[in-house]
Amino acid sequence: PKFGEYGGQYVPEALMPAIEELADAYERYVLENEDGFMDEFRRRLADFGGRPTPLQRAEQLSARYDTEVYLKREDLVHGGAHKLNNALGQVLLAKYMGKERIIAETGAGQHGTATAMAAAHLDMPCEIYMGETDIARQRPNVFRMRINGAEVNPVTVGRGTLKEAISETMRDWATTVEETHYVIGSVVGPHPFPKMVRDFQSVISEEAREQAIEKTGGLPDSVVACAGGGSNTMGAFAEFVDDTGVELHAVEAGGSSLEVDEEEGVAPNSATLSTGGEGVLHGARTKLLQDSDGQIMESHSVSAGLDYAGVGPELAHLVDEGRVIPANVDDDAALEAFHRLSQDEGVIPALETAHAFGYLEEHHDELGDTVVVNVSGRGDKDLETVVEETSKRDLDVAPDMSVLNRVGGGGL
Amino acid sequence: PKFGEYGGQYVPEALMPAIEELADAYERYVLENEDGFMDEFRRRLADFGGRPTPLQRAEQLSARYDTEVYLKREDLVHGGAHKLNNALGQVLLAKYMGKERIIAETGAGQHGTATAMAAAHLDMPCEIYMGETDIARQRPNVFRMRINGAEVNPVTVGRGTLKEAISETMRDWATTVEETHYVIGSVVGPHPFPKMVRDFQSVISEEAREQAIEKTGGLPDSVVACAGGGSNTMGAFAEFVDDTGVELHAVEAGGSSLEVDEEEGVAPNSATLSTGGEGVLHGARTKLLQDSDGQIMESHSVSAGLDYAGVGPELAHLVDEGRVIPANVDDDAALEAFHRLSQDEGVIPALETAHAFGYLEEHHDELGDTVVVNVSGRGDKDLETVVEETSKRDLDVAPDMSVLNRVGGGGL
Amino acid sequence: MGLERAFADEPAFVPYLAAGDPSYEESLAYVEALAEGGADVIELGLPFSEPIAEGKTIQNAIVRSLDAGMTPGRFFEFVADLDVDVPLVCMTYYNLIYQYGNSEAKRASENASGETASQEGPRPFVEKAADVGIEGFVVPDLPAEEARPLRDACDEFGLDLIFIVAPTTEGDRLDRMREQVSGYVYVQARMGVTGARDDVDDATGASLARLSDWDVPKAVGFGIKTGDHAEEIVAAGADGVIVGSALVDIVAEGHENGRPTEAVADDLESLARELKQGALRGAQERPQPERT
Amino acid sequence: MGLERAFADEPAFVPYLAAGDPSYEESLAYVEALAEGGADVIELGLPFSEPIAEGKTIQNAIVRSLDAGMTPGRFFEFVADLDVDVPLVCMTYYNLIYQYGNSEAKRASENASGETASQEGPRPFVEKAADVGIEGFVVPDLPAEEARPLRDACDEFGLDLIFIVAPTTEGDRLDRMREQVSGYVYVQARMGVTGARDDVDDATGASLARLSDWDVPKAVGFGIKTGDHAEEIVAAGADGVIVGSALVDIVAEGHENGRPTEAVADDLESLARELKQGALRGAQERPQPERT
Repeated sequence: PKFGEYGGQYVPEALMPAIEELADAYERYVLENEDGFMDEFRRRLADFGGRPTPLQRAEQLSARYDTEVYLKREDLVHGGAHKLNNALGQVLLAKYMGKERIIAETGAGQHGTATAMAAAHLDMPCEIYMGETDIARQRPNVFRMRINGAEVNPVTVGRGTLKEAISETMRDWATTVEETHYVIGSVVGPHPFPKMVRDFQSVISEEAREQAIEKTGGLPDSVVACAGGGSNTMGAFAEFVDDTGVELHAVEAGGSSLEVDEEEGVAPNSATLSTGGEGVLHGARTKLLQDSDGQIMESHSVSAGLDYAGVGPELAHLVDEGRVIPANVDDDAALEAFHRLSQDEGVIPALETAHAFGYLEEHHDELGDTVVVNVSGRGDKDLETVVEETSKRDLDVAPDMSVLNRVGGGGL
Repeated sequence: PKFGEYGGQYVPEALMPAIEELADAYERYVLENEDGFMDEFRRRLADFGGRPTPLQRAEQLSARYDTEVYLKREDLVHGGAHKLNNALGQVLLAKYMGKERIIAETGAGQHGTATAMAAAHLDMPCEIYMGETDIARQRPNVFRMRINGAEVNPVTVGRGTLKEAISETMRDWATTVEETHYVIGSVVGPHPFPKMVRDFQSVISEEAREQAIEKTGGLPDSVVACAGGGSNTMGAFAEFVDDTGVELHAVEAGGSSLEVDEEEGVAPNSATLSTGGEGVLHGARTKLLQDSDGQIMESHSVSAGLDYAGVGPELAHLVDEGRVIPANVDDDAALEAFHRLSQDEGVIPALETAHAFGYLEEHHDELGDTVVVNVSGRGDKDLETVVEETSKRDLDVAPDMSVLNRVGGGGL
Repeated sequence: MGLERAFADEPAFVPYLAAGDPSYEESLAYVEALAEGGADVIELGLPFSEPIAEGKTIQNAIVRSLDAGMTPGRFFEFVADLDVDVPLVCMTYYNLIYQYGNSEAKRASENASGETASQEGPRPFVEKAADVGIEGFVVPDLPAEEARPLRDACDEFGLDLIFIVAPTTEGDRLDRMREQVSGYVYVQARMGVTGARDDVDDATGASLARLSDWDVPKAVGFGIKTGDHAEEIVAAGADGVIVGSALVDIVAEGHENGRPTEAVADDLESLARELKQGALRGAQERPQPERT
Repeated sequence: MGLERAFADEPAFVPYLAAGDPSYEESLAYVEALAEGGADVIELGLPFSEPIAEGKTIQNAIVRSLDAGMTPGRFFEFVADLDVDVPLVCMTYYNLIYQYGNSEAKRASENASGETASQEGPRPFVEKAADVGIEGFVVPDLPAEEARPLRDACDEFGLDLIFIVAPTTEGDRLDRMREQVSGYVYVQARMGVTGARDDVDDATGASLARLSDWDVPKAVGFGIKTGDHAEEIVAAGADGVIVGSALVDIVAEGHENGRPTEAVADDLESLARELKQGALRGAQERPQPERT
C-alpha cells in the first residue's frame, strides 16, 4: 500500500474495516477482474462515457512550436472531464461490493457532478457533501448534481469549503461503512484509493500510448499533464512509466507566487510537488503545503480544481525517484494558454488543463519532437472565472468582451 | 434542388451566384469526394469532434418501458451537440472553396458556438451575427464564441432576435459573397443547404444503424428525434429512410398549447410539421407557422433550439409522403422527460432532446421492441431555464432545489 | 401600355416607401408628397415579417409599418385611398403573395379541412392588386426559376413583373429573367442590400452594358441618395433611378423626432424633386438617348 | 506508574477539551474546572487544521482554537501554565507530531538546505511534551501499523500511547494495537465520530468483551453526555468514561452567548461532577471489579 515512504492508511480506526474491505475488493475486482468487473467497467466507459477519446494532432500549436503536439481529448468524456473514469469505476465497484449508497465530497463541484452522473447511471442513491461557501459560488454544479438525483448536503461547519466537506464525508462514512462507499475523487487518501483511482484513470494513457504509436509510429518524447490531486496526471502517465524514454511532466498551479505567507498560513499557489514538504494529510503520507508547525496551508490557484494542498503519494514518489518532472505555471500563463488553445485550436480547456499548455508554451523546445498533452477537461465551467480574471490583467491573447457591455444584460 | 414541391432557392438575386457556387462545390466535394474532402471531413469529425459517438442501451428506461431503448449520444460530440457535425463540414468546405471568411447567425447561441469552434480549429476568421436581445440572455454562449476568437456582431435592428440576425447575415453575405461563406445551422434555407446539412449530419444515422445492428442484431423498430429546423432529425433519419420497416418519429415542440393567437401573430408552440401550412421562408418552400396573411408567427417553446417557425423542406416532404411521423410534446412533458433522463440514466439532455424523451414516455408502447432516441445535445446550457421553468410547475419528477436557497448566494 | 410608359419621355424617378410607415395616415401623405415631387413610378412596400433582402433602414420601416397594423388587406385599402396619378408597384415577399390565395381559400372553406395547400397560388393576390390599381410587382425573394405562376397571373390581369438584376447575374439566369420581365428591370447598382451609400459603384456601368440589348427600361437602384447620384446614374445610361433608403431615412427621422406630417412630407417632396432634377440633368449628359 | 494509575482505585472520568478554545485564558480556566470537578485524566486537544476524525462539535472547537492563535508551541506553554494535579494526555493528529521534528530540524539548519524530510520523526515533539508534563498521546489518524516511531519515542521519554479500538476492530489489527498500547485503551462506543448522543450503544459491551483479557484499563468514549450514560457504561465493565463533545458544547454555548468565564467553568465543573458520580455509581452495580 506504499510508494516508497509515501502512501499508507492514516485514518481513524473506525474507517479501517472499510478501507480494508475496499482494498480486498480492489484486488479481486480491479486487479483480478473477478466477475468480469473490469470488462463491465470498460464497456460502460465506452457506451456511457464516450471512450475512447481521440488523440488529436493540434495543427496550429504544432506549427507554432515546430513540435508535433497531440491532444488527448479527455474533455470529450461524458460530463466534460476525465473525472468520470474514476467515478464510474468506483460506483460500479461499490455495486459489486453490495453497497447500497454512495457518498462523496466536492469542492468546485467537478467530482461531485461526475459521481452524481455515475450514480444515476448505475441506479445508486448518492449524497454529496459540499461546503456552503462552495455551494453558493458553484451553483451550476449544484444544479447538475440535484438534476442527476443526488442529494447535496451543505456543510456549514467552519468555513464551509472543501476541507470541512472532506471531514463531514469521513464522518458519514465512519458511521455508515457497512452499506456505504465513499468515492474519493483523486489519487489521494488512504490505500487503496491512490492505486485504484490511478488504475481507473490509466485508461487515458493506455489509449494515448496506442494512439500515439498508431498516429506517429512510435512513443511520444514527452507527456504533459496538469496536477492538482493528480488523477488526470497519473492517468496520463501510468502506462508510460515503464517507457523510460518518455519524459513525464506534471504541471502544478504556480498561482500568483511561489512565496508563502507563513503568518497567514497561506500559500498563493498549489505547487505541492515543487515546493511542498513531506507530511500526512487525508489518510496518506505525501508531499503537502504546510507551515513549519505542520498545519496545512490554504492553497490558491485561479483554477479551483488544482487548488489542493496535497498531491497523490505515487506522484510524490515518482518525483522523488526522478521519473516525473515537477513544474509549475502561474495564473497569468495559464490564462494566456487558455485563450491560446481556445482561439488556435477551437478547444476551450478547463483552467486546470490550461496549466499544461502554459508549460508547453514556456518549455516546448525542451520536450522533444512529439508531445502528448492531456486535455483533462473542458472549460465551460470556467467561463465566468476566465472573463473575470482576464479583465483584471493585460493579456496579449485575450479577446475583447466589450460586445457584452455594449448590449447590457445581466450576469453570466 | 427540391423535395417534392418543397425546397428551392427563394433568395435575393444577389445571393444566387453564391448559392450556385455552393451547390457546385457541394456536388464536387461532398457528393463526389473531390480532393478527398469527405475523407478529411470524417477524419476531423473523429479526431476533433470525438466521433463515433456511442449507441448506449438505456438500462433504466428500457426497464421502465419494457422496450429496448438505445441512446445515440450526440451530446458527447465536441461542443455538446450534433451542431458541430454540420459546422465543421461547412467551414471545411469553405476552405476547399477558397473562401477566407466565415459568417453565421445564431439565436440561442448553439450554432454560433459550434461554428466558432470549427472556424478556430480550421484557422478561419469568423463573425457571428446575434440579436442584442439574445446576446443579453445568452451570455455564456457569447463568451464561448469570443473565447474561440470569433467576432460577435450585435444586431440592433427591430427586436434584436434571431430573425433580425438572419437578415443581417444575409445582408453581409450579399455584400461579400466572393470571399465569404455563410454557415447555415440547420437543414433549412435555399438549396443546397438542406441537402448539404443533412449529408453532414447523416453520420449520426450511419453510425447508429451500424451500431444497432451490431448491438441488437438488427435494425430498430423506431427512431425518435426532436425537430426544430430539423438537422439532428434528418441526421438521425437519413440512413434509415430506405429501411421502410423502421418508423421515423419527428418530435416538435408543442409549447404551451397548439392553439394560435392570430391577433398577436403568436403560436405558443413550434409544431410546424403538425400544424403549419405551406409557404416560403428563409429561401425555401416548406411548412411553416404563419397567420392567414402569410406573416410568419412568433413561435414559442421552453427550448430555444426548437423555437423556429419553419422546418427543413425535406422533413416536410417526408411527412407529406408518410415516411416520417410528426408528433409534438408540450413544455411540461419535455421538462418532466428532462428530469427523468437526468435522474434515471445520468445523462442531462438538452431541452430540445428532452422532447424526444417526452414522446417516448407517452408513446413507448407504440414504438416496437427496439427504439433509438437521438440525444442531440447536452443540457448544461439549459440549467438556468430548467430550474426557472421547473419552479413554476408542479412536476412529480423534479428535484427539490431548496439546498441552494438554504445557503443563499447569487444567481446561476 | 404598362409601366414602360413611365420611362418613355425622360429618365424616370422611382421612389420607394413602405406603405403604412410609420402610420397609415402619415404614409398616405408621404406617398402623395413623392408624387408631388415628380415621381414617375412609386414602389410601395407591403411589409413582410422576414425581410431578408433589406438593409437596416427599410427593415426598420417594415417593423414600424407592421407595428402600426399593416396587412395585405390594409395595403389594398391604402392603395385605393391614395390620391396620386402615378403608376404604383407593389414590392413585397413571395409568401404574402402566395398565402393570400391560401388564406382566401381557407376562409372560403370555413375550416372545413385542415389542408392549407394552395390550389390557387398567387392569382388571388394579383387579381386583388389589379383591382385596386397596382400595375406591377417587385418580389426580391422570388427567383426567375420559380416565377412562372406569378408571371401567368400578371399576364392574366395585365400587370408587370419586375426582376432585380444583380452585378453578378449572368448567363442562364439572365436569360430566364429576360424571358419573364416586363415594365422595367431593376438594376442593382452594387452587391449587398438596399441602403443609401456615399458613392456610385462601377458595377452599374457594367450591368447596364450587360442589359443594353434588353427592350425594357433599366432602372438603377441601391444606394442612390442625392440628385448628383441620380445624375451620374442616368448619365451612365440608366432609364431611371430607384430611391428607397434615402427617403425612408426622412420618414424615420421625422417619426423619431415627432415632426409634423407636413414638414416631413415637404422634405420628401423636396428630395424627390432634387432626385428627379438630377436624373433629368443626367439625361442631358448622355451622348444620345437610344430609346424614345 | 503511567496513566494506568488513574484507573487503579475507581472508574476514571476522562474529559476532553480543545486547548485554547475559545481563548488561551478561558481554556485554562475550563480545564482547571474539569480537574476541580473530579477528572482523573484530561485529554487536551492540540488542534490540527484538518481534523478528519472529529464530529462537528469538536471540529468547531478546533476552528475557534486555531483562530485564537493556538500552535504546538503555544500548546506546550498552555500545558506548562495549567494549574492542575491530574495526568494530561495530548490528543492530536500525526502531522503535527511528525512536523515538529521537521520544523525544529529546519530551524536548526537555518535554511541551509531545501530538504524537509525528517531525520527525527516524532521524537522532538514527544521530548517537548514530556518536558512540559504530558503523559500520553491519542492520535486518531495514526494506525498501529505506522505507530512504531511514536511508540519508540514514548518509550524513550516514559509516555503512554493510547489507541482507539472501534466496534469493528478485530483480528490482526487488534493484536497490533495490543502490542503497542499503554496507559489505557480508548474504546469507541459506536461507529462514527466523536459527538454526544442520546443513548448507549450495544456495541460497547461487545467491544469490552473483546478486550477483556487486555491488561490496560478500558476507557469508553463517543457519545457519552450524562451521568446516567457514564453509569451505564461503567456498569457494563468499562474502567473509565471519556467525555468530549458534551463538555465542548458548554464551551461553545458560553462563547456564543458571551457568558462570563466563571459561569461556564462552573457548568463544566458541575457536569464533570455528574459524570464522575455516574461512573462511581456504575462501579457499584458491577458484580465484582476484576482489577484492583
